[in-house]
Amino acid sequence: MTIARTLVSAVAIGAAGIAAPLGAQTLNVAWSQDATGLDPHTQTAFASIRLLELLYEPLVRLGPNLEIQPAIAESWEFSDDATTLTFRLDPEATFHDGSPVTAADVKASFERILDEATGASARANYTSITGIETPDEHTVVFQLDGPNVPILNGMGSINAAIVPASAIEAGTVGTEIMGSGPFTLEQRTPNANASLSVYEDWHGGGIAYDGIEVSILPDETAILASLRAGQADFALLNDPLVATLVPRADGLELNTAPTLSYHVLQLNASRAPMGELKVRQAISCALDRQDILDAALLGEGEVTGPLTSPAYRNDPSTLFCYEQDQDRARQLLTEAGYADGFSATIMAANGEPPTAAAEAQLIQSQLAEIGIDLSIEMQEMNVYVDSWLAGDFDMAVALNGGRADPYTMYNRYWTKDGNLQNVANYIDDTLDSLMQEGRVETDEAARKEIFAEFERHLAEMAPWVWLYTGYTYTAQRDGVEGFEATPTGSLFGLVDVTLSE
Amino acid sequence: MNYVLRRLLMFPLVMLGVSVFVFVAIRLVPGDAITAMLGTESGLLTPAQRESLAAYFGLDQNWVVQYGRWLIGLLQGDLGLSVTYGQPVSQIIMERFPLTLELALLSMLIALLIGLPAGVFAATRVERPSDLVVRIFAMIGQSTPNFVLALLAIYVLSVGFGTLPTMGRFVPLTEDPLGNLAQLILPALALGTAFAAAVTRISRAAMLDILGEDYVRTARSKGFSQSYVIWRHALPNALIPVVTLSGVEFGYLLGGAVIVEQIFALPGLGRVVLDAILQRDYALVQGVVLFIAFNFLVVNLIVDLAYAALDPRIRYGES
Amino acid sequence: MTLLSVEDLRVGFGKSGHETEVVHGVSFEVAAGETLAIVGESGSGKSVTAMAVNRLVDFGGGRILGGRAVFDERIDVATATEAEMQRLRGREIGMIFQEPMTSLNPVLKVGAQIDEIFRKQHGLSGRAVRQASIRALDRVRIPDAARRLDQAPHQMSGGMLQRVMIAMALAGEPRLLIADEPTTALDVTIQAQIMALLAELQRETGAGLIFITHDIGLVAGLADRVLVMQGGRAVESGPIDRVLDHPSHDYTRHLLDAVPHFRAGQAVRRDGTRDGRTSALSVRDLSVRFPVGGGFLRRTRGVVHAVDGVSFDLVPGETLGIVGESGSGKSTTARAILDLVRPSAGQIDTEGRSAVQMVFQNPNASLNPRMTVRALLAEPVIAAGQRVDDTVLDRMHTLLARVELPADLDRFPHEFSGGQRQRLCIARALMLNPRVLVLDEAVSALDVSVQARVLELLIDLQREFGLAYLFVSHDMAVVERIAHRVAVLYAGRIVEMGAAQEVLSDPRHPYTQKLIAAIPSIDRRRIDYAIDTEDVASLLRPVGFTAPPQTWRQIGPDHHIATEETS
Amino acid sequence: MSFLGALLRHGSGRIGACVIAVFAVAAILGLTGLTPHDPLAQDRLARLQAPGATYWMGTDLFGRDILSRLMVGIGQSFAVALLSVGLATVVGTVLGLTAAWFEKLWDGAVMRAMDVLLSFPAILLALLIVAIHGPGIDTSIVAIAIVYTPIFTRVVRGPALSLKTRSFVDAARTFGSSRRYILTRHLLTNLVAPLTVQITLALAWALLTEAALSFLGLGTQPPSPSLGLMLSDSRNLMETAPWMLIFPAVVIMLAVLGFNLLGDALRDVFDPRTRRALG
Repeated sequence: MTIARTLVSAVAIGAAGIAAPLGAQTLNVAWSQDATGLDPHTQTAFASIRLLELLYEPLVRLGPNLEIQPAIAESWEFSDDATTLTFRLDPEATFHDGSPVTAADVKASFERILDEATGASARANYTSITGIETPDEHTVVFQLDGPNVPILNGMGSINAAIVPASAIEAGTVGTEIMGSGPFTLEQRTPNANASLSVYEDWHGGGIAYDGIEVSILPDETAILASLRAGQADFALLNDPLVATLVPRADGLELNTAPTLSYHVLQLNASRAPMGELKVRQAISCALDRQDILDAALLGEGEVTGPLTSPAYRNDPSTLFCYEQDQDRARQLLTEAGYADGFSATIMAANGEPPTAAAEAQLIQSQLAEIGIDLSIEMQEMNVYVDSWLAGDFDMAVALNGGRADPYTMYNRYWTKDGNLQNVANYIDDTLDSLMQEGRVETDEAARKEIFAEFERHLAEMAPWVWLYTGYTYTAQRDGVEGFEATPTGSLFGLVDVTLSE
Repeated sequence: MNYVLRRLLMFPLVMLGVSVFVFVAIRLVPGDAITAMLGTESGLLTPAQRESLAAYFGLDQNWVVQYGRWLIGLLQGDLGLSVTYGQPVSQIIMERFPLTLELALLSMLIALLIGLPAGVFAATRVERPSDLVVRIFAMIGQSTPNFVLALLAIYVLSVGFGTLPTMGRFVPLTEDPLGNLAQLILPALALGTAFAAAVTRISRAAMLDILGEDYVRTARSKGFSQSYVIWRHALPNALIPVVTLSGVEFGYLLGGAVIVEQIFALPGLGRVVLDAILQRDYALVQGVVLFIAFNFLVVNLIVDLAYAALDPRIRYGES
Repeated sequence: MTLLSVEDLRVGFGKSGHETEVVHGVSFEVAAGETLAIVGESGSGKSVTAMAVNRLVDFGGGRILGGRAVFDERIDVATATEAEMQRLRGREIGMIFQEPMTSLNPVLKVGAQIDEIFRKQHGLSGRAVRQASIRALDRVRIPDAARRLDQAPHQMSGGMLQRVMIAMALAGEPRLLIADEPTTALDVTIQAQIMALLAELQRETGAGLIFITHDIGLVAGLADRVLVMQGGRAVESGPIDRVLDHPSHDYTRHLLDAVPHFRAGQAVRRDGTRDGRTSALSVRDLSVRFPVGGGFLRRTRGVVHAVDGVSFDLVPGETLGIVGESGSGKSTTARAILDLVRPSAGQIDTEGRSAVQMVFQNPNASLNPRMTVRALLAEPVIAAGQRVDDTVLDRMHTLLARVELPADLDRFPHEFSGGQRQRLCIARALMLNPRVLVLDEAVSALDVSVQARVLELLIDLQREFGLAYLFVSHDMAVVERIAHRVAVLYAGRIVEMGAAQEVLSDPRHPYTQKLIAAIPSIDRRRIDYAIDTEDVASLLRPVGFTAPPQTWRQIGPDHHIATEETS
Repeated sequence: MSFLGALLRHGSGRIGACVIAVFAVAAILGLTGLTPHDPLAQDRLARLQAPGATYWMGTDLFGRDILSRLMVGIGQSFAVALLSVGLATVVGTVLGLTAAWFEKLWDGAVMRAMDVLLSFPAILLALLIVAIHGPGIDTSIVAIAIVYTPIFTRVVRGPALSLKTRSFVDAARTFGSSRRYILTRHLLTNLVAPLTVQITLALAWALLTEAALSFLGLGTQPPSPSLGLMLSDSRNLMETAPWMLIFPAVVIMLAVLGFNLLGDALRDVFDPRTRRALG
């Protein structure tokens, strides 16, 4: 055994020497996927947004329970008819090169987002802006084509980050980082590592350490191992199977926070037999959502209806068939004329999310019990996305992103002119009218009631079968305190983290 | 040296073959860089937005034009721009290749340092217990999938010893030799075990044949000791099949590195290609695959040179 | 003083404890300066006995099981330790092996393989080693020694390599030299040179020599005493003259009489008549040339004129023996006739494709190991487009009987001995009842006694089927037994041709004379061979070279020689 | 002496043959459904259960019996290995033989094409093919076959070149045997030895590659089990359910070991020198 002993000690000395000891006040962070690009206006991948939220700042930000908090804007208000929105900027806010953030920068940023040539995918959320005025250096007034309460939520996304007008002219937005966020990007080796250091005069206040060292470890078991070996102080985990191991290891803490993104079984209502309402309802009744959650995610999550943001979420048991009822399911099937079931294919993306394969197999075995024979088609991520966008599937296991505001979350699917209609494959007047009402309604309580009605109708029509929401996991070593997770999965909470020996 | 000269002339031909093969193969893969980057959100793009992005990614021309432009660029040493990294492909290769190269060389070294002596040792003690032990180890070495080895190594080390080779970052040899070795020794072992087993078996078989040859009997008739006969007369001949094996096996090392780099989270060239294919980053895939093929041919050329150096019959050809 | 005395030596092979004994109690003695010849066919245990003397047999999986072998009256080789043997080998006992081409390490320079003896055994270093090596090569009469030291073994001819082997064996100044069939793989003229060299070096050093061979004729000129071995036993031993003139054991008699020995024309066939028969095969100035160094992007460096204007014809029932050393073009001529090699010029007339068949040298290589006797014999019939019906099966059975082989059609080649396999090849060649058989060294690969039986079979078949034979061989004794007429080939051209009786008893062309003089024979005892080191002429000619036409001089009714002097 | 007898008398041959025989039986049972439990049935009450009385090798995340899945998995992996190596053998042999026989241009073209394929690291070539054709058993077979064809071409071409110079081919030429006859009856039958050895080693290698492809999520697709898929499923559960990793890993190792041992033994049985030692 002597060879193994010497080998291991060599590794030990080497490893300890490398990981920068906590003393130098660097926070070592590890996660499994790297940003796919650095232009805040066009990037939508979760891995990209997580990084950009530390480098850029939008006008406002969503807090731990999704309330609107000041960011670049100190204060804001709607006109009484909610058709104009005025922001007053924080005079202290400066870009990383020290230049102040002015109204002109805000105007230029939004014009860039609205310009089709930029390819800003979140553009749909801001099309109701008809004009932007800058009465003085620190005030911006947005003219809207009609009352649009959700737009304020939209302003909280990093896709609406404020970039210097000069950078837009120079066209360097995607290649050089010039934001006003709490950190600056020192170095980045894509798909491997990145180094961020604290922006001293960030207008949001001081940060308790000097910088962040990011390591991209694609294999989540490797992330857990690096936490144990002290190479990483803080980590983000996707796979519940790995996350549930963290509490077992001494010296590690696991924080879980519910997410807005929802696990769903999308049915293609434009194809027989899913075109039949009773068939879709039978499928909804046949599934035991809690059992799938227990098996695929080891119970790490909560059964949910279509609305996932805390402000609008309702108790799912009130929704259509949220208790498994196989007899009712068989009865619905016979009423729809499919007494002895049918066969179909179910598509899922490999590793996106990590639990997709498990969910597909569980759904397959549960639907088999009422005579629906599914064959599973696992696909590589890009192939999956292509078929998903084209609506070319019988059923699909999906994990779709959620938004704080139900309108911005679902207008793309469940409105008549939503641009992902061919993915939803279902629309009716009630859904469309409820969405429009919700958009214009300014009173919170009324909005909540409208969307609750929208949720009940959606569950009953069951174009999709909503399953559950999972958790976002962050793990940290002892000595790392003060991090507060948010449903959007944003890492902005790292700003308040303190490191102690 | 005409033998080697002929091999050199084959270089451009094979490289051209590889370039066409990879150019077509990557474009046959469904999905493109836009879907890869934006995922499901790319559905929100209006046609105009999609066109401008396609132009940015260079996807708008037909294949022949793209290939032509890429080939001309190639001749001037410009491998084009990687979409996902926003850097020239050649720069990415220069940054990432040292790790994969060092990993491959280290596993080759391990394979030769373990395999060759073990093979020779076993050959000289045929049918005795030590021969059997070496053969069983070689057999097991060749039968274990390298990713299982890698997984177990990480688990044992992190749980058992609380230490781990550095992940996510490459510790270059120049900066910190000890750290570099500590980082790469384990992945190299996982990658090199199968290769070491192959070298053991090949060198053992070669030695067995050689020890039966006439010229070894002649050396013995001169009164030389067994070790001198093996070291001076048998070994140089045994190296020839081992060198040939190393040439082919080096190709597998570059391939095997893809999985080991993934598990040990090492930012090497193997992983770049894997990600590039998943991201549909055409320029990067083409550039890196061409570079790996070039390396493979260079290694085979070196093998041929070593061949000629080892065996005068090749160097002078038939008298 | 007896240098080596061996008593009741027993040697065996296989796992310790239950070896199979191969040498069963052999005894002999060798004095300093004396030459002992050990004669026997393959499998007689002669090589094993020799390898036991310096215990090289240990490395071949063998062991000395019993008896004593005392060297220099002080050390018993049978019980010596390996360390003691290592001090003996090279310094006291030198050895020369049969295959010079494979006995030198292919990847090391010749010089390195000689230097190491002086460096390791004599502790020389630096320039002294180089000088010693050059002297060693001069001693074995290798011209331009310094340059040869830097060459690799594959750049030298067989004869040259064997001289290097002798130089290496003598470098350690051994007191006993063992030569295991040192000349078997060499041409007869070179063989004579090596024999002469050995004889002279033995006189010079006064060392004892053990000379192992299967050719009893060869030892007549060299040995003082002879030991005859058969099946691992010593059947007869004694002074050379007594054993050769009055053999007491019948196996020795068999070796002397049954096995073909060259009788300089006395043992030729008397049954051939040429007149009145149309030729079954006629060849008019056949030439075969190979470009050398050609190929990709480089012009050809030269052209090898393997066969340069050879003409002869063959009458049914007649055998023409083609004799020559390696590189003379005799095999190429045979292969050209069967179109295995594309002739560059010349006219070959036969009575059609299946009229001429060929029998090759190595019986193992010319029979596909994976085919049964039925498939082997059927191939020519299938190739000729006929169906394998009962008549063909009958023919197979008659032919097998005719060549004295068992009638079982389902056996595989590896189930037959060498001689049987060659007879199977002959049967196969006769399947389409050809008119002419081309025999390319057809018996050279067989054991001496087996050779005799195959030759008799060929002669009987010739008489019975009226076949014409083109018999190509380097072994004059064999050609003498079977050929009616003989053609001597040198550097791709016929230098002398005619009736066997005239050509062999009264050779007139200088090359033929030299060739016949070099052939060992029982009658000539203890002669000293003239040492000449001239190499075989190279066949490489510049591009576009055309040899001058041949002019002939008639010697006898059927005997003429080429008159242009050998270039 | 019968070929099988020699093989079984050979030390490693005996072990190799037994190991492969055991797996072959397991595979046949698996594929014909004679497994202790239904490999696809999910037992909700027995999720992630350690090896015990009812489930000898424990269960996986969905409560499926690992032993039954292993039996089907072996069948699946063997099928992929046999088909892909079979394909590579046929294509490689044809290319190798014709390249050796016609030489000059065709030989150059074939060998250069093989160089192109060989200069691709195996996994990347498989990855590209799988990405084009989509994951699944058939793509794994094609991917592994394409990766292995160059090796078979070389294994055939080498000996074929030397066999071509043997006298029995010259003899066949003098009889005027047709080119097809010589290629099949003379060259091919004598290539059986090197080919069989290479086939067994290729089978071992194919099992490993199929496992690697499934590990990267590109091989056989759920729910039908293959050894590689079971391995990759167990990756994140290494701590909670180690048996999910151990059993498939051990099975792959033993199967590959079996083929390697068999390959070694076959090499000795076919080599005349060592064959005599086996009696």
